Amino acid sequence: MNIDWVFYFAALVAFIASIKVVTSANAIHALLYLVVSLLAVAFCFYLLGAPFAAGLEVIVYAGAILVLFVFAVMMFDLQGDNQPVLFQQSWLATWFGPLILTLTLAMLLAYILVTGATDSHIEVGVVSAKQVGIALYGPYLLAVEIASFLLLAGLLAGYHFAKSTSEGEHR
Amino acid sequence: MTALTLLPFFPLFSFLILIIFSKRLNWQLATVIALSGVGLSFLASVLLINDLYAVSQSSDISAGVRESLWTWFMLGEHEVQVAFFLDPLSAVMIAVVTGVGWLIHGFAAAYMREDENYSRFMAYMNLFICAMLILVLADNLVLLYLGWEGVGLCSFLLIGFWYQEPGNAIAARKAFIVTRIGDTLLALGLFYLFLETNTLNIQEILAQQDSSPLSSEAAWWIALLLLGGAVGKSAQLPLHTWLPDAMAGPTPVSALIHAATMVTAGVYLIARMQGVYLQAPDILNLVAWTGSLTLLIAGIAALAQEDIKRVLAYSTMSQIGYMMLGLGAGANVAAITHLMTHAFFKALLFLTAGAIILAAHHQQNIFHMGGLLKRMPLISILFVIGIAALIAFPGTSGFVSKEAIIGQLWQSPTAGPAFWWMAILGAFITSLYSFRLVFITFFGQYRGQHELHPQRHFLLLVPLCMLAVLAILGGYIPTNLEQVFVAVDAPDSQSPSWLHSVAIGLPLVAIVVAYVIYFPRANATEPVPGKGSLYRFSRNGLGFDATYDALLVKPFVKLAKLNRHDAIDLLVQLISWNAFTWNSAAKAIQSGRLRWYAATLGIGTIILLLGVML
Amino acid sequence: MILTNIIAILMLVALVSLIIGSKFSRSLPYLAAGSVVLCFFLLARFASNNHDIFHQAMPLLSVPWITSLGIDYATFIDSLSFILVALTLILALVCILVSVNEIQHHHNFYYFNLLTALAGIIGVFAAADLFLFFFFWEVMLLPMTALIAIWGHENRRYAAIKFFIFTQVSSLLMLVAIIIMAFIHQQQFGEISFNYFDWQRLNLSMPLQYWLMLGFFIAFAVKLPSFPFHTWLPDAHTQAPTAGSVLLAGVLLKTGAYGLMRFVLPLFEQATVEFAPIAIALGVISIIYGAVMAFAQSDFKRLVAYSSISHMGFVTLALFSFSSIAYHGAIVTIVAHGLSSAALFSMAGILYQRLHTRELSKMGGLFASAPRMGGMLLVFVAAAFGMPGLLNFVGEFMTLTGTFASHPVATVLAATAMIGSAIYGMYLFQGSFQGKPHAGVQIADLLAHEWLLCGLLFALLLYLGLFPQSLLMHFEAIYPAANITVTGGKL
Amino acid sequence: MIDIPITHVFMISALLFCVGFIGVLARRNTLFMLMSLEVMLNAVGLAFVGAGSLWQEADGQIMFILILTLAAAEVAIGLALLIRMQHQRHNVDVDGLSQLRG
Repeated sequence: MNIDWVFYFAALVAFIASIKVVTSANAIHALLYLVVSLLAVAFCFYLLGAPFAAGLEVIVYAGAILVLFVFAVMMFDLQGDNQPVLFQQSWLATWFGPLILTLTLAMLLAYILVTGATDSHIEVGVVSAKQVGIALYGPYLLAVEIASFLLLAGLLAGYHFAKSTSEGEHR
Repeated sequence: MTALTLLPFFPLFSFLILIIFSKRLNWQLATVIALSGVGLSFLASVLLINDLYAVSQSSDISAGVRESLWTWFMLGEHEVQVAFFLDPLSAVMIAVVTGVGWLIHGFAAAYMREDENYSRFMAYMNLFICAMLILVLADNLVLLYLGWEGVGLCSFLLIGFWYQEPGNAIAARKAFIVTRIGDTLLALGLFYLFLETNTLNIQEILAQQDSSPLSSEAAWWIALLLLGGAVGKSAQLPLHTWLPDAMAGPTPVSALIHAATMVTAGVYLIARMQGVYLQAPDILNLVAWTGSLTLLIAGIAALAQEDIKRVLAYSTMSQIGYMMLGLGAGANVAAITHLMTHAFFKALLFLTAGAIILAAHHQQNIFHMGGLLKRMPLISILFVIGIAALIAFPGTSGFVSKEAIIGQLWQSPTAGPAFWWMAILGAFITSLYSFRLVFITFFGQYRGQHELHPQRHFLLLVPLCMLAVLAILGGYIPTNLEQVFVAVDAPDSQSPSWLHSVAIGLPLVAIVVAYVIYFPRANATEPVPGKGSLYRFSRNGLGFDATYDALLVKPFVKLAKLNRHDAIDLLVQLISWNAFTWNSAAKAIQSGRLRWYAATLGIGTIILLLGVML
Repeated sequence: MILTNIIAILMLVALVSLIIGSKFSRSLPYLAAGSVVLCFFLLARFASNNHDIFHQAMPLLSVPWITSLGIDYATFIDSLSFILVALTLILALVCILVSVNEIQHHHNFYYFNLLTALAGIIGVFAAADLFLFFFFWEVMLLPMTALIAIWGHENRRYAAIKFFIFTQVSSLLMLVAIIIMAFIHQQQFGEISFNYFDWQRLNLSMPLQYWLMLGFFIAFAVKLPSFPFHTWLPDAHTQAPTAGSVLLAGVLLKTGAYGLMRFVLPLFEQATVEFAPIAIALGVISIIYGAVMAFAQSDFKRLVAYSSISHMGFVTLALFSFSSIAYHGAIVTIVAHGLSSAALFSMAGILYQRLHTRELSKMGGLFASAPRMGGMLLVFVAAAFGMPGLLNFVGEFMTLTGTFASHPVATVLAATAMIGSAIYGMYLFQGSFQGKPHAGVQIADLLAHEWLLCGLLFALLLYLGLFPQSLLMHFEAIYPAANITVTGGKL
Repeated sequence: MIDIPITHVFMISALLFCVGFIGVLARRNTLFMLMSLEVMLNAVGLAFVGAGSLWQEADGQIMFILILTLAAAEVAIGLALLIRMQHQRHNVDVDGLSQLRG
């Protein structure tokens, strides 16, 4: 059974959801679209034979990180833009430059991918969680340690910055 | 230490005492110090001249007396020494400088008595005498240059003595700078002379001219440059413009500058370097032309002056012109004799003019005087004696020397009858302006606003009387100058027999002409100086000042002020401006906007990818 | 040892005044003056003990410093160094005297900077090792910049930065040249050496020699300063405190002349001969340009600063005419200008303290209230415009006499500066002391310590002007480049 | 499981990346910038996982895990800053933060 179309469908979903993330005015809506996008990408991972990555994507990204976002938005009243983003009065001025820039970048990337295309197809096969685990705690041990430090630093920094200093807010 | 080494230093000592104790000295003490300084010099010079005369009587050689003090500095192998040299030429000079200078000092003591800076004034006068003595006694040209510059500086100080008047300060500066132009030419002459002869000792240079004379080109340049120096100091064309303005100084200063010191320096220099000039007959001719033109132009300018001192100033220029003409035409002895007699009668004229000015409350305009003969008879007679000597009235000292010059002109090798005629014309003009001065000042009615207060201090009158005696009899003082100068061979041309009588007669005719023209004006109640553009033109010194001002002074000042902020600095500023521009450009990129940074990141990526692709 | 001792004493006193001086700021001038007098005494004793050996360069102390690069701490003395060190010490005393009433804050740091700069300058004159020379060159630069930047007048920061950048950039060129020379020594003799006497044996090929010479020349021409590189000088002089101006004009400029005499002329004979026309042109332009610019100024110190450019042009002219008379003239001019410009800047400082202005238009008629000061100013102005009897005249006269033989046109042009100097000198004197006094302007005449410094400078100018042989008699033996003809070097 | 050219995976990844990039550039709201950043990181993760599958190696997924860690840390700090910003300035407009200009 050829289920290639499933992959392309998931990719399309991710793409559309991402566009909605970028353009929507409401923060909660955007976050929900981001969840959709992430889940679609997780599905792509699964189809590409990386179930472990797909699982992590769902649990950590869509689960943990996005929940962090939602909590932050809700608890600290982080407003989105109040008016529609895409067709506001100066939308041309806002979007024209980035669009041109990004289109150039996209065309360049596409050109490189097309001209440098090897005709290699992804073989059917699964890179299991076990393989990943062995590699992770073998050759990549140092990277894991560094990542753990990064997380620790993120934790400390997050705590420090978000801590509300009641006396004397310095600008 | 002999008298010769001490001679210039007596006035220096008195200068030092006066300047150190300046205001702590009262008038009597300061006068005694100042007069004794110059007086000792005068005594010493009398002694020295006596000795020199005795030496020259006993032996045939004309060598002078030389006293060396110390080696000043070395120019390669040549020692420039601080050394003094006395021969009949410098003997005449020191006698004039110290003698006339002394009398002027005496007069000045009375004249400046009321001035609060009296002792400073006398100190400058002493320094002036000292510098002039060094100039005339110098054994080498560098020491002469020291005196030369010293005289210039002292004249600056004295002309600008009443420095609070801006006009005086400007006149002082003008005198200094104009003569400085001449000084620079003289210095260049010294450089050239050293290059050619490898010595700057005057006697060595002159001795070399006998054995190995200068090449004609070198002699031409050197003589020209030395003439430039002489022209500057002696106020001859074209550097004469400072002299009339120098009348801004107190009157004794004018007397000192004109009679005893400074302006005679140029004449002395040319007489001293006669050996060099003989190698450059063209320049000798130029000297004569300079002298003759100056005497005419100065005479014409003197005809139109209204300030008594300016008339005398132009007459000085004119008389120095005679000396130059004499030197250029080979009448050296007569020229130096004229220098001496001129010192006598010009000092007399200036000092009597000073006495008049003092009596008339510093009124110097002759059209505001008049009738002084009746009110100040003694001074007036003394003044007329000076005038008589000035116009070479037969029997006076001026007659002796000036007729000697004019008499040699016709036959001289360089000059021809043209010079003779110019000199005669000059004598005519001299008479004319002299008696214009006499008639307007001394005859008719007194026209001043203030009552006259003639001073009768003995220090005022004694010098005047002594100078009057000298002005009459000074021409007969033996000078013994013949042995100094190389005799110029006169071509054996016959001069017409009428020459002498014309030369004597013409000034007397001029008196009559002056009587006809000016005497009626003197009697008028409101005499007018004169009108017309010609009169104004000659009153302004024939436009030399205006020409120099427009051609040299103003462009120079304008140019200097234009570049006041230093164009080169702009180039340097350009570099820093460049740095600032790039700095602000780089700063503009660093705007602090996060999204802009992200965009540049994107642009950078694009460029990078393009680079990978290509 | 002698120069090392002097440097050490100065540095030590500098440190002492920095550390404990803030409590004794009143007595700091005495301390500084005492140390300078002590140094002078040491120098005088040394000179009287070693009267004969001045004709040759006399090595003093040599201690290995950075052995891997062949750098020694090596000093030496000859008559040129001796005269300049003595001049430095005399002017150091003048600097301290003018600072007494002028410096109002940070006394201890001020005297630290002053003494360190002096130590650096003396080190420059003493160094026999080029690395050491460069080291001291920088040592004198930094405190000098600090003096201008901290105790200067209204526009001091700009002037200090300008001074610093000019000197620093030019000295970097010299550093490059020094390092190349050291490596050339390695190529030719097998070991790297910065020693001056070793370098005299070097055999330099022509284009390279020319470039190296240029590296040194530009550094020294900036310090001198010569025409196109002069623009830092008016600003630095004008803005510096009086002692800074005195030090700058008196000795710092002389390090440039010293460098030309010591390094450029003897080390690069052929190149200098080839370069001479350009250098002489620069000298003549400096002379005339400085004189004209001086006349155009209305600021007392700026005027004197431009006159310095004019006077130092005579040194360039003299040195590159390769005449021994002119060479002597250059030495005399260096000393003379050091004394006379120091005197004029002191005068500017004395007037500034009383009037709080440097503008000539705001002065005028001061002679009435301060005749002695006026007399002194006249004497110093007279010295500046080359009045015979004072030292400057001897220098100018010898320079021009020596130059006339080989470069008559340049000499004639340079001689016009004699007129120019008279013009700006008179402008300066009359503008400040003659004319109508401004209403109510009464200034105090010279005070005791001002008398001391004016008298000292005047006495030196007069004595040396009348007996310049006492300066020059030690110079028979050293005429670098005097024996090479203008057509070619010895190489 | 599927058989698609690797180029297509990369294309998708690039598209997602560009969408995120537009968001970063165009949105002034810092919250949306952070979300766009997540999209971009995710796109890169997709590329890594695709490449890992191509070679049948675990390295691609490991890189994804590292990116995940990075994203977690970034979100933690970013949100903390965002909260601080809201606290002090009462808005989350990134253009207001330009004191750090040269």
